[in-house]
Amino acid sequence: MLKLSYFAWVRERMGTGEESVSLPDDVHTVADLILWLAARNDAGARAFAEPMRIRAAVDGHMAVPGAVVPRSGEVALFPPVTGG
Amino acid sequence: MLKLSYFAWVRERMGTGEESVSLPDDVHTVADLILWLAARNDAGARAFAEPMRIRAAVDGHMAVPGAVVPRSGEVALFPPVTGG
Amino acid sequence: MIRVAVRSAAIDVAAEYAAHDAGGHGASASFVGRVRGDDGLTELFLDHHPMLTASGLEALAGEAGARWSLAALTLIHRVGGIAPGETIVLVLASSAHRAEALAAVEFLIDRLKTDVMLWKRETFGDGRVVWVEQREGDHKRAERWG
Amino acid sequence: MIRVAVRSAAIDVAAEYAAHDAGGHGASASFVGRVRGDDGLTELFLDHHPMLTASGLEALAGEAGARWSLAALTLIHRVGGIAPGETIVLVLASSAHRAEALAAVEFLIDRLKTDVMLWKRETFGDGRVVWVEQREGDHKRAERWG
Repeated sequence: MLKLSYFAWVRERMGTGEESVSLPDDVHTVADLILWLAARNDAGARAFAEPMRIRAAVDGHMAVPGAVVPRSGEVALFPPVTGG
Repeated sequence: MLKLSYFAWVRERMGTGEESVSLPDDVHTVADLILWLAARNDAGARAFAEPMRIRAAVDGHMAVPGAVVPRSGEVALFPPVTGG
Repeated sequence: MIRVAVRSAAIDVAAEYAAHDAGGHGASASFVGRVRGDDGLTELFLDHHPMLTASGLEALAGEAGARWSLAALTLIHRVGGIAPGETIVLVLASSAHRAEALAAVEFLIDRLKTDVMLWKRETFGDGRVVWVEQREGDHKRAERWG
Repeated sequence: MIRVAVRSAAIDVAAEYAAHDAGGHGASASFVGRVRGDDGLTELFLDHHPMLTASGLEALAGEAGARWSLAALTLIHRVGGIAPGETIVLVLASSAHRAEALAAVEFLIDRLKTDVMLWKRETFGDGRVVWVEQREGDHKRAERWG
């Protein structure tokens, strides 16, 4: 199981701050994960309608769209940060 | 009578922070005043041995060496400031 | 001593100043940012990532410590809901030399605006609730530091 | 509100901060300078001119207020004998915008080093008593402000 956590308006649109998911076999990268979440349900469609506006951190480190998503661990998905 | 006030090492060398003096008729400018003080006594000789190192304020305003010294009022004499 | 904190409790500037000051250093520079209530803002909410936000602040503090010779550095950022007038961030740097303390504070506050994992949501008196978008000006200031 | 003071009594930074803060502005930057005790210094004495020192500080504060949009400015300088570790100067500027508060503080502390009518005398543990000479570096920093 992979833990997903959401922040800011991604959290709001998903209606939850975190969840655990089993990834389909064809989800390999962060970009794949975002497309899968966008297609999965209405909340995902709202949160991930614009993949270019989504940033990701895998196991606590910032990850590019092409980064490989682990089968277990944590992926955080969020908009660009707006600072302190 | 003219009030003279001294600061920093000028004060120390003069042995006083202020005094009142009657200026001789031939003392017209700040530069004249400094030369007169340097010639007046030992303390003055020590304090004003290097006129280039002395700055002056006349009645609360910085004054150049050629500025006219009033017959009454206040002249402050001091080294370059060393800031806060 | 570097001290970094991310917290939802109010920031007591005087207490933090006293805690920081214990050593007695030549120069201390500080920056305190407060929530502004103009434009009818009634609450600023800062969402944060429990791990990434703190580690980002620590990395930033470490970078300041590497760039300048600092005797002490305090960096405290508030998260969660914050009312207008309340303190959102405190940066406090001490050094033997004033230029280093001042530069470190300016660097930290500029980079905090762009680098740290925080997301701002503004609530207004008229009912609007808006997630803040990234600001170009903040990036320009932060980029000065290379 | 601009508040300027020249005094021989100790500077209570927390109290001055609280007095300054009353308005609740967006950003406050500060600088606190303390007497350094390295090199065996046992006392710093600051001679001042009762009228010129205060009017110089006021002019400097006024210039900062004209250059930047400041909501409040506090500028307090100590004079007389000061022990190592004690606060000699406090600069505190508040503005709606952080860049203005930071720039005002940096400007004021740089210009304080060159413009204000103060004379420093250092006393050391080995008995030496020295009037400080003007420093070239201070002038270079102050000249940046044109």
